[in-house]
Amino acid sequence: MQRELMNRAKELLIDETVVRVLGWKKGDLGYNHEPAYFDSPEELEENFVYDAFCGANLSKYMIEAGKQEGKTLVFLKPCDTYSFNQLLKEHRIKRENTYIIGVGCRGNLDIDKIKAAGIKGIESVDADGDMLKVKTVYGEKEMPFEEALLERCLACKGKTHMVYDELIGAGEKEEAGPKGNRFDRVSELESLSPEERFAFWRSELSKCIRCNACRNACPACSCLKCVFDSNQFDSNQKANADTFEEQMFHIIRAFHVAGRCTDCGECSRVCPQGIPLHLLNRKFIKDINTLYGEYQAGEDTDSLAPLTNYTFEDAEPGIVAERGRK
Amino acid sequence: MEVNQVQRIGVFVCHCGTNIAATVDIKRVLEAAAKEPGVVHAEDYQYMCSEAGQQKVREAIKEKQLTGVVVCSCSPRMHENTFRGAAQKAGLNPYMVEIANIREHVSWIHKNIEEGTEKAIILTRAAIAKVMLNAPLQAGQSKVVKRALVIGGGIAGIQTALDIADAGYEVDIVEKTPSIGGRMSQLDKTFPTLDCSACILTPKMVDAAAHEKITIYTYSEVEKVSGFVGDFQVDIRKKARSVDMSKCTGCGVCQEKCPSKKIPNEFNRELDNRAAIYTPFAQAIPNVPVIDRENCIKFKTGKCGVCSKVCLAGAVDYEQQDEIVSQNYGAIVVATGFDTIKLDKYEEYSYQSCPDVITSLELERIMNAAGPTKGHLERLSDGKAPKSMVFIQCVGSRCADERGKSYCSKICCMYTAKHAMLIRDKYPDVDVTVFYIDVRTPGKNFDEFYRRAVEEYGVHYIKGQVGKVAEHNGRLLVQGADLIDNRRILMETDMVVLATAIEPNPDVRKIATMLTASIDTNNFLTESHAKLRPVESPTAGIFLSGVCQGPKDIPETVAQAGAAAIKVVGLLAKDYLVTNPCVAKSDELYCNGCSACEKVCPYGAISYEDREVNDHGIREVRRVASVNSALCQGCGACTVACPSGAMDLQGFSNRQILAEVDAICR
Amino acid sequence: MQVENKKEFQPKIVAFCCNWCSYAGADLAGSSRLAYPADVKIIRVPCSCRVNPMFILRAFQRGADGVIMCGCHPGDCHYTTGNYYARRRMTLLFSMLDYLGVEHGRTRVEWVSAAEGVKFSTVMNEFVEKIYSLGENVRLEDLRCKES
Amino acid sequence: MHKTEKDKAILLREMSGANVDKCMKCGKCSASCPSYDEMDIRPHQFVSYVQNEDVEALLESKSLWKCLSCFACVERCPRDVKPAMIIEAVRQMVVRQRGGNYLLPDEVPELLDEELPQQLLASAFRKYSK
Amino acid sequence: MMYKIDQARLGELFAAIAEKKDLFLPVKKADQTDFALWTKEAEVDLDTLRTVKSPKDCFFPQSETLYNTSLEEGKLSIDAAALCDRDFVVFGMRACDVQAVKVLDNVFLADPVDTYYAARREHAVLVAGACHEPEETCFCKVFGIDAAAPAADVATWRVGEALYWKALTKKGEALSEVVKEHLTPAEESAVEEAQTQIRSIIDKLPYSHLKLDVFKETPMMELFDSDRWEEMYKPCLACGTCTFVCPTCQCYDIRDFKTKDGVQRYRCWDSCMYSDFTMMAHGNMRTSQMQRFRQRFMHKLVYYPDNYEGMFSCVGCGRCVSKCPAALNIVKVIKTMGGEG
Repeated sequence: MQRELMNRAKELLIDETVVRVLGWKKGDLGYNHEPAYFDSPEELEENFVYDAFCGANLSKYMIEAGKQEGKTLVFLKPCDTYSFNQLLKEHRIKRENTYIIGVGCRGNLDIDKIKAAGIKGIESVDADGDMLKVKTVYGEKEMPFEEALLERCLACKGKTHMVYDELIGAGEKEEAGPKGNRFDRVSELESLSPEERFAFWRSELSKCIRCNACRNACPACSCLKCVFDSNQFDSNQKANADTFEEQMFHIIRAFHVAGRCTDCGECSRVCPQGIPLHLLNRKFIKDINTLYGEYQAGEDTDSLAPLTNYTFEDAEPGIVAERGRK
Repeated sequence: MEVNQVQRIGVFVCHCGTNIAATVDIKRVLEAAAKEPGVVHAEDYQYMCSEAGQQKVREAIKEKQLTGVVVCSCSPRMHENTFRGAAQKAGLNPYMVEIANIREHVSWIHKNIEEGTEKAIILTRAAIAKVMLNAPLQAGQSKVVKRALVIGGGIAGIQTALDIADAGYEVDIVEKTPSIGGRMSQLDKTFPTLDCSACILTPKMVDAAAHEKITIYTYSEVEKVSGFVGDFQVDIRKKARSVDMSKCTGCGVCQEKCPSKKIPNEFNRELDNRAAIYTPFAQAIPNVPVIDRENCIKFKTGKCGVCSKVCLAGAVDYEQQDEIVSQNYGAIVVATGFDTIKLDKYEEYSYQSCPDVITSLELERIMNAAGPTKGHLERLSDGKAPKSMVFIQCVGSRCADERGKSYCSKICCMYTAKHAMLIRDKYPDVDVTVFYIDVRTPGKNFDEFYRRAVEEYGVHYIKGQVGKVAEHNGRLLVQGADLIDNRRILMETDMVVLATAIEPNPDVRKIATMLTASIDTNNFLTESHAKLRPVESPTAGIFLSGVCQGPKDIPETVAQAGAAAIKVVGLLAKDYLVTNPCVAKSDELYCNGCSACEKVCPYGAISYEDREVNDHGIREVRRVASVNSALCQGCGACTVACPSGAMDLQGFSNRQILAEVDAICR
Repeated sequence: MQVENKKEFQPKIVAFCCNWCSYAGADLAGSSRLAYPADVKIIRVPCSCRVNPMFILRAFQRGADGVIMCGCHPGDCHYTTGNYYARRRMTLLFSMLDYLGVEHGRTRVEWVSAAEGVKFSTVMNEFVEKIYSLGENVRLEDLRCKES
Repeated sequence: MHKTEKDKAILLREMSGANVDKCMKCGKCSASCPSYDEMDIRPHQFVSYVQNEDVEALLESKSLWKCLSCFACVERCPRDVKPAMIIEAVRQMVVRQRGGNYLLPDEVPELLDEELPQQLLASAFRKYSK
Repeated sequence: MMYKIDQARLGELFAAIAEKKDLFLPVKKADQTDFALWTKEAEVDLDTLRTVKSPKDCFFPQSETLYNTSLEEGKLSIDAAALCDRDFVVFGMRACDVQAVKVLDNVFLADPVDTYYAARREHAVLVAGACHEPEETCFCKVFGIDAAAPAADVATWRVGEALYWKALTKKGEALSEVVKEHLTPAEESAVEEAQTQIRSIIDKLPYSHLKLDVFKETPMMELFDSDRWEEMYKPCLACGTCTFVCPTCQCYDIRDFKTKDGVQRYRCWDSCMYSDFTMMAHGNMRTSQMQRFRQRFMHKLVYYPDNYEGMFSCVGCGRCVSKCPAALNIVKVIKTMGGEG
């Protein structure tokens, strides 16, 4: 598919439909591909890559790309299109400056899972089959593709693109339902005692180094100036000085993206400390679904988000305590 | 811009006689306040709100050059304005005053002096912390356009328009149908005095049409509303009448000659037919017909053109187009009135299947000399005069299910008494029976009126809702139960009249959305306060007249119409409106353009525009929010919807509230 | 730190009250002399929809042991819709705090009208009692704000 | 165990699932009832009897066995009170008190008749069996 | 003098150290390993090659209080934070981390001396372990660091069942003395085979042969003005991951926090990736992410060597290589700027 994508991108550059291409550039370790702009067919030929290590969601880059002259071609995986739609809805990007090629996806790989399986000193990874074939300085290793999937791919939203100009390697309405129930882990945590939940989150969140990777990678966190970088709420903090701040940061961040988060999983993917941040967002999604009706952010560009909407019969906040009693 | 200066705060502690002083140690509060950074003056007084107390505040402001004032006293709901006024008199911006509520929230509920004093000190500190961050606010001004719009040309709209116009202001009436007059023009007589409806309404219609300050747009609808109190911009669509208003003489020949005469006549509740070119009724204003293009042969087939040929004035104009009138208004009155509910879900009353089962409004038309039967009471099935009639009350009113309405329609008891009385008067041989649940007659001379129907006119009132009406041997069989005698009633009758529930005009939803005025679950427009602001919508500059706000009879409607008018006049009499300065404000440097604020604003006060901003040297065009301070009421919903904190509320800013939180948790 | 004779637990409770209903309800409780513990301190906001989750977390950071928000009854909001938004926001926020293991009893929302002085006082009494039973807030606090 | 009238009234409310307090005494149920004339206690009165906790009188009423369960009253009640459900509940209470089945399944074949609508049998089962 | 201890008995060694000094070492918590204070319950993890954060925290914590002020009765009092006065041991550092401490020393111990840092350094004993299984992201060799022979106060090797222990400095010897009873003397040659093995693997690693000459040979302004920065920075998300996991990043910010009744002044790590880095009252001279991105790498590869006799302030630990959310890193920068790989 990589070749097909590259050729189509070249065509679109040559016929001047677009002036630049936003895609992924081959990394030097076989798995560390980076988001990149390509201005010429030559650059594409040299560096363009598309494989299971192209996890980065390119939607957010379109905020900056959209400000430039001319159209940008962007490759979006099915789940990236939700983020793109959400950004469109919030007027953060311009559709008319974008040419979207929806690309097929068989799931993205988590290099940390590969390393956690004891595969070290990686020289190259062959991810074409059901088994990963990894060349390392310690010899050749193998592991099943499935077992190295990113957390977000384990609860895949499906393979259908929500927005695109054309599709390559993907069908119009592809079904590839979630492999697991994405709320299982949330339910599990909910069923713990408050003490256990507190202990779990304390141990997870205490790892936070406030590097802001989660925020900066998050397509929903598109504020020009985050409240944690400004003093609008006396909230400007650069680093953790107290455990409270880790909680504060993550609660408010999750709250600010509640109803807007598409569950793209970038936060957990990029966290250098492996904090399962998606479990915070999914908690909000689960609550919203059960209390206010199923809602998938990014599915459309015109519905009212749950927090800018209401019904007369909404649940009372006391429901939290009632649920707790059960 | 105000130069940021060091705040000089004065604290004034009120004893309120012994109301506060009995359970709060005033001296300790004073001492504690005086130690707070920024406080340069602290004093107490028996009654701070008295003239002498206010004098102390004014003097201290001048002598100590205070930049902020904290008054520790009763609830701000009581005297905040008093002390703001005092500050203003002394040259201090009134919004530099904060109140610490140490009476209602402290001395009156805490009996322990230790506890009370401690809490009073904390609340005082919180108020000091807040006032330190207060900024002088200037109440803004916005121009008032001296013209009002009335939506709906029924009795409510006409009366409102007349009252506003009589006060000297321009008023436009927009009426959807070809004539003003509304529901009242369809009525025969009115309770409780039995005057002829047309006799009392027509003069008002004529007055309105003749009034130099009133412009009437009939066959027109409001298309678009923007702007805000004092200056609404409204687009009115004048639908093509196909008849030139300036040429038509109202002779009526066109209507007589029109070959397409089989169109259900809306004015007569579709009990008879009208022509494709028509005026709804004889006294219509304007007395100019319209062509119903959907049913006109000329418009349907291109052939015909009879009306044009017979019109001596040459007024018929098939080429006429809809016209958009754009006008600015200072105030808008909604007077969209009501209709009766559909009865398709009440099969048991056989309304759909038996022509002799009619609604009360249909009876009005039947009784009316200009109605489908020329005023003769007769059965619509066979034209025979009835010998017996049954009235059924509360059809669709006071209903708990989705078939009807939960509310009491309010007018039915009285008009039914009126109908019964009129029938018994004109046709003494007709037996009249009324099935009722309760007879509700609150109103001047109302119960007397109902009693006359029973005592003088011999109308039978039976307590008990009717269970079923069915056709039976060419008559109607009414099955009921007399709840008082506990006896079954099975009676044959000739006509059944249903007191059908009324509901707001269905168009009101669309209009309310345009006006950002709220409506309740029954589609009645919500008033700003059920008791104290009954003719104002919560949306500033929008007023309510007539049944659009809730069921009303004519006297009530006229009274409310006058009330709405005086509120409008009160608004239009001002050249400028002073706006509440405690409104939201967006910082363009922090704004992301996401529209979250816009979506939660109940007043449509937030709009977005592409504007060039200078973000510390980076100049770029960004989509940013701006708040119309004339529309904003200062609820703060937007401030929380805004993730970046760009939106803040003046007078209750994020920092101010956080400072209070900090002070309380110290 | 001084090792004074350790004081009894004295909770700090912040109550956000909307200006039109709940603050007036609190005033009515006052004028009706309906007592509730002095631990409750009221902050006046124009509407419950003005209450930002930031304020609530800030209160806990600064050592509050409980936070309660009061507004007009749904349907009675002075600004028509404010409390509907507030209701969703607080439901989700409280649910999140509960999820993080913060005792749900420390947060509460009550709708109190201007006529419900009795309700205001009853609610506050109940809430304070609840906070006493939960004890000091240690799961959401900033140690820097406790030092003295 | 002896139940007080009050207990029985509460039980009736529960069993019937009808909210008698919604009744506005319009009498449309009685007006709609085909068996009205044969009843000693009329459909609309059932509501008041429950409200007044006079359950004993209801249990003895012959109206119970005159009600056809046609549900016209339920259909037409403007307040969604469901009078037929109350009557049904009283009937159930009587049947339970008597502790026996008036109609046993093996008696059914005997009763079968070409002319008999199935619905009647089903209805009879509901009325006369536990 | 080479000693050894059975790896199974390391717990006793740690307990013995902890009795006298604070002991920091890699501890696994919620699946991630970072340096933390040793306790009996701690899950010590010496197998993980590289902790997420470097041991930099032990000398230069992510945030530390400088002083507290309080206002009472209108009077201001200032209460300065105490300097570190307790000896501590950092066990399980890697050769690159040890080199990183030297990078920090150059900055913080130069005049004017950073007293907070100096106090910690004075009380610290560094115990490093050789890297027996280096990974593809490692490139310490490029900076002349020998992962097989870490230059700490004490160097250790894990060979077979034993941990070999060799003091290299006086501080190291003093520590050996403290734990003497747990150590048994061993042959110097016991670790030689392991060292050879390590060096041969490192030689095979993809980044081990980067050449940095271009940064020494090209004029500074030419590097600064290079067009390549504009190409490279674009994927950067402007998060601070690279700077916060970096063992040598030393920029900090000083901030005030409003406490109960005063102000706590503290310093915390800053990141040149953040938009408010070097924000001053008048504004910021770096207005674009490109400028901030360039700053980071120019500092590591050009400015720092320029100030400190050619010493780079990158030690090749590879943390940024593995943690950057956009898969950017210093190696890509080196290669793009002309460093051979």
